[in-house]
Amino acid sequence: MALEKYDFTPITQSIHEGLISNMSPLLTTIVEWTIIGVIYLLFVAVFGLLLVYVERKVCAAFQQRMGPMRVGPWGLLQTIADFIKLLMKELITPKSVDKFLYNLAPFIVIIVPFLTISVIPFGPGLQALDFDIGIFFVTAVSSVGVIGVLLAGWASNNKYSLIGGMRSGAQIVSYELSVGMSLITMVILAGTMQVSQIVALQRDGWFLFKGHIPAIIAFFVFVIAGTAETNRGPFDLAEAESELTAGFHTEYSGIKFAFFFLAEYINLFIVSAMATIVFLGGWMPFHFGSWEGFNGVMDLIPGIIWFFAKVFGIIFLIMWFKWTFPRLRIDQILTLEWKYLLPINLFNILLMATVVLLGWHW
Amino acid sequence: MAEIIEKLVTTDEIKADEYLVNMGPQHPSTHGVLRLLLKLEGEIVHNVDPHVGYIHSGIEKMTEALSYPQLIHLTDRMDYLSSHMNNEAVCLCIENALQVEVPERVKYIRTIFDELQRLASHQLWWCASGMDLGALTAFFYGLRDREDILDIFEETCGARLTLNYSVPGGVMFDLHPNFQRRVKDFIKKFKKKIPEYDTLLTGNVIFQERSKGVGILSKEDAIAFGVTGPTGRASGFSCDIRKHHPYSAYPLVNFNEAMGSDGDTFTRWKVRMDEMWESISIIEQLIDNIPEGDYAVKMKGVIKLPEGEFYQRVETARGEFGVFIVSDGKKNPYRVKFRSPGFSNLFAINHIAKGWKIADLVAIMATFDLVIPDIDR
Amino acid sequence: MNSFFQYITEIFKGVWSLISGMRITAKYFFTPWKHVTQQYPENRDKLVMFDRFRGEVIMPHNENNEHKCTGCGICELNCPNGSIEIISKSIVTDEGKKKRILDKHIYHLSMCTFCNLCIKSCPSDAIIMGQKFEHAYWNRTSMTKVLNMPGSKIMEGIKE
Amino acid sequence: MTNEQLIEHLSNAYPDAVAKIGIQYPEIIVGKEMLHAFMLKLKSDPTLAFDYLVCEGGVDYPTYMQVVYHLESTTHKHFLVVKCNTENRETPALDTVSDIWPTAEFHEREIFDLMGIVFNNHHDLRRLFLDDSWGFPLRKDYKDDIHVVER
Repeated sequence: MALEKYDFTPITQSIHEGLISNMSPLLTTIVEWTIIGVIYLLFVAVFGLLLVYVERKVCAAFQQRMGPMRVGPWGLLQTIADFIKLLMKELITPKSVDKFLYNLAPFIVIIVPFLTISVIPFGPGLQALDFDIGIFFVTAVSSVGVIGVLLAGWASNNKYSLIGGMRSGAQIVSYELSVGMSLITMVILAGTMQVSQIVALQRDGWFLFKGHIPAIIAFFVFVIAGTAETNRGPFDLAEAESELTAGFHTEYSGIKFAFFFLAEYINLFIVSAMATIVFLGGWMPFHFGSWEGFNGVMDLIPGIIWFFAKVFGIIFLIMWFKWTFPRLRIDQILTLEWKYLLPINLFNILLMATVVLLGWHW
Repeated sequence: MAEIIEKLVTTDEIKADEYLVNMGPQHPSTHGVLRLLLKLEGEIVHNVDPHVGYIHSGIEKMTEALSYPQLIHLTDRMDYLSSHMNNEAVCLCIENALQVEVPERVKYIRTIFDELQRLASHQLWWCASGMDLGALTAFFYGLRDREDILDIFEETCGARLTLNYSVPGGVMFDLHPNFQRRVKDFIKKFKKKIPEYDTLLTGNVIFQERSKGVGILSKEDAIAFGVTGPTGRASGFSCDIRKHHPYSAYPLVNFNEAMGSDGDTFTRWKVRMDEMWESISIIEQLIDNIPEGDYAVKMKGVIKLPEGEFYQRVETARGEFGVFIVSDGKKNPYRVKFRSPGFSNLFAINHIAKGWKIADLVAIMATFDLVIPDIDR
Repeated sequence: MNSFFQYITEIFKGVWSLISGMRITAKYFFTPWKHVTQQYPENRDKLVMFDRFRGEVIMPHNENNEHKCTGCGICELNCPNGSIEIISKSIVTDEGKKKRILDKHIYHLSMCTFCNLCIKSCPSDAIIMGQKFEHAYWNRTSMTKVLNMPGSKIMEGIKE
Repeated sequence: MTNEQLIEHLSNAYPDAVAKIGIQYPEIIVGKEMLHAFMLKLKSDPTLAFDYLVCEGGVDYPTYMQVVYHLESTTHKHFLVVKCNTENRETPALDTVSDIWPTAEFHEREIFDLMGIVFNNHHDLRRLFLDDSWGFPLRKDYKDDIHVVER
């Protein structure tokens, strides 16, 4: 099978064996954790900056602008320059904030993507944690972030921040439901919650096509709810710049602000990655029925490229939403969830269960 | 600030669930340095107290020391998005007082400029209120198309924003030879853009949810608060000065007064969108028929108005703009009072924003189309 | 049942309006060569202002370092902001007559509102609007300019 | 009603007031005692029905101050200029019309702010633009050595 060509398992395996032959198992584990931690740290930093750049360029293209053009060729170094600027900025702590919570909030917000990213398979053999409850873990952990947002809103001692934090709380608590339910729909189809197995099951066809109607409905619900959960437009009520200036992170500056900023983009990546894994076959190449030649060409492309191509596709879709639509109002956001998405979801689960029971899927 | 809060606490008393929020003077959606002291309960607005005067420039006082041609350029700086209408108001007032009949050509030029200015203003309104509602891309589309109008202005009168194009007795320069061609090109292009604007926002389900039925201003309230312009017309208050008290070339053209009846945010939006079509139709009627002739009548070197009081009303992009000149026969006016549309419109906000959410207040403000120097003067 | 259909059509109508909006933005996204922004300092060579553009007040001189200003002070009177000051001096001409001519035409760029009244009122068309618009200076004193060049004379044949 | 009929109607109803046809619009000067009742009548009388207060502005004359009201009727489309003089320039005071036309509330606050005319019974007469320590800049005797340069 051509897929095995790009399997990273032998590399990771050999590193593991090389380490364990030289030191005790405990030390090996610690060293491996450290390596993985450093890799993820670098990945989050670099990918976050890259996404900021991509977002700027994409939004510029939507608006018939050029976007950053000054720093580096086509402004490629712009985000790095911005990051350096943010690093050097003074960390302003306003008077009469709740100091402990104020400083804690950005860390909670930035920890969440690190937790979630661990279960994401970037390619064959490129997965740090492979739980049998991977999907459940993602839904559980990703809702911790809202605590950080709420803390930031509360501890800033600013009314705009407080309103932003509360809006975010109401919004994320509601949309967790839709995210979870659309994932459950797909879990019914897959029959497992282990992320690697879900990907493996899509070798001969992505779940979006396998599960046809209910899967497509679930996909759309997931993308909408995922956009809402990452606090991006048109659901960016928590920061709603024309209403609340900057919402929950109004009072943050320097690197603490950068944490919120980075977390937003990494969350965007995670939502897109989850959509990719569950609906679009993760790192699996696109196969079309029995066209052997076509499938063979597709197999030549490494899994990791497939994965990132799909992720960027969904990221582009979410950015497209943001740069087209006006913002909703808080009660309309909740109406959309409770009156439209939730009933559709419940109905969809039923539909999917029927489809799976009767074997109407491919 | 502390005193104001103290005063509010003692006079208006804040209930246990309420709190005060300063929206502005530096706030993205107040479009300038306007400060709204909001009394909120959760997200619900209970009271809006506008605090203005952050950019009060004392134009009315300054005019008392200037001669009549000189004071015109100050009116550019009031409602800078309808600067030509403001110029024209003062010029018409002076011409009426002196009983000067301006050439037909001037009337046509002024009317075309008025309508171009109105289009430019409504475009900026469209994009800025799109941004207020969170549709950031709309902002750039509006500004992109507005550039074409500003280029037309710049070619003919040398300035893009503060035109100072009308002078007593005519206009400052003759039309640029390219003017007609450019205007026609622009109209042709812009006619394709308005449907795009409509698709992007007016027809959008999120936008409609945000605006329909929000912030209703009844006709009676619109009249009582003196809310004019598209904002007032959306409430069914027929207040178009161009129609009721025509000036310049408006008696010669056919156009409908864009009217609404619901008085909600969506109607205010729709009325302005309709008004863009009306402006286009007015320009189309005039642009090919500009009569030849002088672009200004010769005025005396020093213009002195006869003793008395003169009032002139014009329709700017925001509503009724009035100039009230008290003259004592000298070369400087004794007193000039500007009745600016933004001033009257602003204070109706408290009346209609009560009970709505902050997000709705932003939408209401967006469709009121406030320009702060117009309020502060 | 009717309300159920309404609910469904509502959803589809809403989604359609969203999609048609997205089509507009996509149209511009996929035509990136139609960018409207310009790279300002780079396009300086190609940047042409309109000929009536009001950049600053200048006093054109001919090749013999002569200008048309008689120093009459009408522009000073007409300026609403006091941005023009005329300093004149009296000289004795060759025929032995006393004559007032322009010594310094001082222009405060920082006070100018570009209203064009001085140019319109000038009886000898001595001052015009220049095309320069890059008026950023490190020092406020650089914004006070003397418009007539040092050693310049009034052109022959300009009426007083 | 035409301007002539309007003037006739008003001068019959209010012989104290000075009504005439001005350069542009019919004008009427009313005494400050009858101002509020007169304005209420203008608004409520169905034949007059002046329901739209277009403009309200103050003028500082050497011996008195004047407030000028520009009124229009949206039903009958007639226009009227009402003027009311204060007794003196030192303690100028008039009755408010903000209970008749809500828009007057803010016009009167502006006039109070810039000219120092006090409006009796105005429920919220705060300064609008300037802070409390400022003088009244639109008065003719206003002196500001810092901000105003006289040439």
